[in-house]
Amino acid sequence: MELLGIEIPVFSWQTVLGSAVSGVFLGAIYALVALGLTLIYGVLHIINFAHGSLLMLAMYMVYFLWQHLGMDPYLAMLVVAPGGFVFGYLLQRGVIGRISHGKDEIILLATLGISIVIENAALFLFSADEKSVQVPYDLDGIDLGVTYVVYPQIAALGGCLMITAALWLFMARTDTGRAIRAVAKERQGARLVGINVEHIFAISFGIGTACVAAAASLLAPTYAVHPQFGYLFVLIAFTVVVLGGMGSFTGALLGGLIIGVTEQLGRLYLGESLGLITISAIFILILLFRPTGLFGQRLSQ
Amino acid sequence: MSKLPFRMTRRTFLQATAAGTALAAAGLAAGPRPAHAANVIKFGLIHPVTGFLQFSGTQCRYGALTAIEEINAAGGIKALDGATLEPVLGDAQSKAEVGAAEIEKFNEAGVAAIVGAYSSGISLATTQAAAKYGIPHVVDVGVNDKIVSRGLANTFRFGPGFGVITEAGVNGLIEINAAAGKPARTVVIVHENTTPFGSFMAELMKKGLEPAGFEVLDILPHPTPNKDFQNIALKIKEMNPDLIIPSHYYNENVLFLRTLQRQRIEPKAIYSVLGGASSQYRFVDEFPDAAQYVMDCNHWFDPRNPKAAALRAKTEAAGKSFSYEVFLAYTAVQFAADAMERAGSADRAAITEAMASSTWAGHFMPYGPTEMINGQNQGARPLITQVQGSAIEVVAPADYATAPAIFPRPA
Amino acid sequence: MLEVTGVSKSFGGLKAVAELSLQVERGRIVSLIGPNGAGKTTAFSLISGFLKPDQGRIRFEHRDIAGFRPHAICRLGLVRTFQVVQPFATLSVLDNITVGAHTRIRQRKPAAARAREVAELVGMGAMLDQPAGALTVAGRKRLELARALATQPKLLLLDEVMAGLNATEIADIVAVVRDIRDTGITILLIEHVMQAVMSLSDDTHVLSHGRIIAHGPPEAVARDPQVIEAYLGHGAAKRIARTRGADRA
Amino acid sequence: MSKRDRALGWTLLLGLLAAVPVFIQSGRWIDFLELTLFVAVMGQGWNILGGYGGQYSFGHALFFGTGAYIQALLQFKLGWSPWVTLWFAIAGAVLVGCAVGYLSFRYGLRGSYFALITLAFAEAFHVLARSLISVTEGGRGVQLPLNQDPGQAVASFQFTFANPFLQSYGFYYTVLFLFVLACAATWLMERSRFGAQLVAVRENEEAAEALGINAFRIKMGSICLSAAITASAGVYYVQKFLFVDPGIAYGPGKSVEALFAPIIGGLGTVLGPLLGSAFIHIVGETSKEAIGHFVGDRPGLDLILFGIMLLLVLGYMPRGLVGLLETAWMRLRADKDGPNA
Repeated sequence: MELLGIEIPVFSWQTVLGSAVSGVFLGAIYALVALGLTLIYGVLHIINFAHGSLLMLAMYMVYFLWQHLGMDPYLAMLVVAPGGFVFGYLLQRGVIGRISHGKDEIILLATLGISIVIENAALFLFSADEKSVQVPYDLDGIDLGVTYVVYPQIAALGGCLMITAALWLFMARTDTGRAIRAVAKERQGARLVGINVEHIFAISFGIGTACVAAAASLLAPTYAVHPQFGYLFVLIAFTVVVLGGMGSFTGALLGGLIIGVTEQLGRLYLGESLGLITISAIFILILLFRPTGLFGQRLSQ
Repeated sequence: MSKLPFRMTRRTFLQATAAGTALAAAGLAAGPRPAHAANVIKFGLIHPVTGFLQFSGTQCRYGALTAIEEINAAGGIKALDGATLEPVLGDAQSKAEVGAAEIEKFNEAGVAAIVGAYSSGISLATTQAAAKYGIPHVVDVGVNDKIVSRGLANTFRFGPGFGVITEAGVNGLIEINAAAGKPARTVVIVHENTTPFGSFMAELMKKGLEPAGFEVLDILPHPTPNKDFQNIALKIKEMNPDLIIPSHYYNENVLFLRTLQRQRIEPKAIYSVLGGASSQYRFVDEFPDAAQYVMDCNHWFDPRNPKAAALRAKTEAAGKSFSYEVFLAYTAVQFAADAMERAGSADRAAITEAMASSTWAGHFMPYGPTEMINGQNQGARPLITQVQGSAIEVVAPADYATAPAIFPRPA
Repeated sequence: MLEVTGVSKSFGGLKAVAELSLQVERGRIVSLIGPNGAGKTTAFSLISGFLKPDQGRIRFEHRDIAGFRPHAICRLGLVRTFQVVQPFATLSVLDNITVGAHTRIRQRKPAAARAREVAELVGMGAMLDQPAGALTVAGRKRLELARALATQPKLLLLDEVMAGLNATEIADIVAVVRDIRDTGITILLIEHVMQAVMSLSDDTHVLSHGRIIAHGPPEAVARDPQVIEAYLGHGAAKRIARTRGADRA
Repeated sequence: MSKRDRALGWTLLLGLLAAVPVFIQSGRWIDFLELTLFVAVMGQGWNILGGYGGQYSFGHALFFGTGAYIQALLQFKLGWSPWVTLWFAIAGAVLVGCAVGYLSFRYGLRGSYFALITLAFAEAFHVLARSLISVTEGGRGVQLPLNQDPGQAVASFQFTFANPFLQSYGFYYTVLFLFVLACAATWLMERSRFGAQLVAVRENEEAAEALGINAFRIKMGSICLSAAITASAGVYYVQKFLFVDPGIAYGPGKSVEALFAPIIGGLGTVLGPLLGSAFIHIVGETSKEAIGHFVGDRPGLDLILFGIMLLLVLGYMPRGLVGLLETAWMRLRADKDGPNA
């Protein structure tokens, strides 16, 4: 088949369906990484370039827990997620908040600077070697006919759904959640009614980091970690956040799945390399035609 | 502002520019060094030890430093009264312009020779910068043939380029297949397309394989880094080829082979060319199942040479994996040191001359005596290995083989 | 000079301006008053091109300008100020006004010279080098006026230039507005300070819930019971009439 | 700072830079200055859009890369002279700037949305450069033949093999020329109606529109000028290194370098990008040397130090180096004038 001079290959329906299904599982991973980012973006309105580095750092923590204590990576979530929260809280309160003077361009450079420090600290401390967690159930799974789905993939999808639900409940039901939403919507107003905005910023950054740490424990059985690992997901995570709507968890979940499936089908038909253009294309089109994303509210700037 | 002194020395210029930064003093302390201290020969090592290529760059640096250490321990350069080699380290930060800037520093530090710079892109820039000063530059890994084909007199490559590697890969496959009664006919090539290394290979492979009766069903390029190989696996599943030929870097190779395993795809053979992980001990240790029976046409040492085994033991004792970066950089340094012996001089031109006419045979690579033509070592070639059990055996060519190929792999 | 006929604009379900019609004649000061939320600022935004009317016609010097972009309307000689002042905060007062002057004057020096003149006119001659962000409220209001004036408009739309000022400052700016009119510039203003409206305008339109409910010379409009109702709520007109009667007694 | 002080400062600075061969013979420090100026040129390109126009781009590699690719491809495929191709390289980047600007500004993207769309475009070009092999040579990159005939050095715009002066200083003067050009363009812009209107749009787009400024057209002008300057850095890069591949051209590295320099140096100032670039390179070099000298072979440690110093600078100099310089200058002036007054 040919379209506009580009040869479009024809595949059996099993392959197409298999590709779409694998896209769902890949999309779950994207959503996992994007969940933390969307919160930080939604509340602080900053493009956090350190997000990938934080993911990488959390992956190392999961790896070391497995390596030295034999801790299962999923169990490690109970350690790395709270650890991520504390780290993120301190990072925002102690570094980003302190040096940024509230200026966007400085926040941007600050997150870039932090990612330089974290990445090279990882290189310095952990060396450039790839490290991978090996779990005995790595290859076990379910044969869906069109494709084989292994337990780590199912866990990623399940974990993604659970974390989304938990975040949603947290935001809807708790006082802190309400305060975060208030700050996200109306910073000055929130300040006037007595909310400690700096604290809420740091809490949000902490939760965002905890999310990315949880994501790390779900990615660990599939991916090897190295100091440059974060780059694999940063751009996609931004795309997912924008597509879903900044600050929307359901948006991040659905956005992740949509991008996962679109990317897989794009790569199937356009080739693995050119197929990636689908991600940039979605990104650009969403920004142009619906910058608030699928579920975002109208945010100024 | 007071009147500036019109004529500034380098030192005062530095002070002026660095004034205001707390670390200025540290920068000055490490300023220009004397060109040749007594019986020490400066040796430049340029590698990307930070940034995207940090893993390979670090491996290279380790190999090169180990070689220098051993040479010094064995009495230095004997023709120069036991002069010792002093490594001058450069970090290209995975960028060509930074690599070239480091060469300028090497020149001022007075290095006699340079080994580097792992990637083809950086090597192009560093060899060119070194050419300005006539510093002999041995390329350790960069497989792009254009590095040595542009007529730079100072540039040498001891190892093979991708042209030779691909040709060896094609011929090896044809032989192995023929010996087994031609069980494999259909082929899918999977290669990375982000760097020169993978990009050139696929077409060359196809050109070589088709006349020999193979049918290339598809060529599947993918970027580096790559997150997911499920699509590629599905495509392969649908095409059901006898043979898969992957060519990419370590991480992608691991992910790809594990994805094939997860998707229960079992072709008659996986025969990689510059497979990244397929002939790495670390991979075999960590994922023995995924690695089993995988063949790889790659840089490899002469398995019967005890020096190689010794270096491997040493490397692993240091907690490093014994990858091709390590032994290629190691040999490149040895080659340069041998040229210094031959030249009996630390003079750049003399060393360059000695490199060009070198007949060095004291290495553990399967290259035979050195013969440089236009800077390329003519004997340089890869070997074909296969993971068998927990070992990586050489299966071809016959004069280096340690075990027969298991082809096709048992079901 | 300006002729608005039957202009409507709604946001969502809410009609902000309905069937608005008004006229401004050359050389006059016309005011637009009305209670909060009556749609005055929306009307300004419609006239100056920041909003597109859903229906109706806006003619400026016999040219239909509905749907023109703000900068194009400004170039035709109709310029507005903002109720919430919007100075270019990091620029100096002079640079702020120069930006306005550049609209008609390409060269930098003449534009700056023009800006100085305008600054004198509005009484900011002494503050030229101050950053606009550091000005007092009164200063910012003047700057807003000066910048608009520097574009050499024929019709100036002033949106509450006196809000938040004290009595002396108001008196000053009333004088400035008169001076501007005397240079031949027509003015349409939104104002809450009634004393200023009374003393300045030749003509007043009263807007309530998006509609014009009264129109005429300010003294007459101020006595209109409908207007009083609109401002003070139902029954207010009667109460006032009674107190007035009591006063007289 | 008075006009006279400023003019004197610039004359002194440019005079020093032009006279560099008189007092610097070291290839290392020439190269250091070259890299500093190279980043300053890219930074100046970014500064025009980001500093003066307030539109923060995260994808300036788009312009650097397009300039570099066109410069390389026209020589490689058609054998054109580099002196001809460079005009096409700059024009091509301006065209890309127009297209990206048109889409972004027409749809009213500002702030982080603009930042993200430039990022997305740079990544799209990255993917295309890698995938459209028949046009771009794909991941293998474009490598230009190395001229080794000193007689052809100028004609081939390559100075690796040239007469000793050109070999040492050819590319230094190339990039210095580009830098002076970029600064002159910025300086002229600052003093023109266009510049005043651009700054007005940055400060408050609505107010600017009300004052008769066509914000869309001004922003378009700014992105085109920005693209042209950034592309000229790409031309220099290709002529010096004779190689470009998708990662070099469109990877995030160049985008980040381009925005670092002006933000650290001082946004919306002519001198900012140079100061920022000089600062980055001096800090980078000193931390590299310090670690190399006192600690030894520990990859990454120098960059940790660099990152920390960067964060400290950000924390303590909210107005960038230019702000710091001005404050210091004022204080100096006050001290000098104080006792006399």
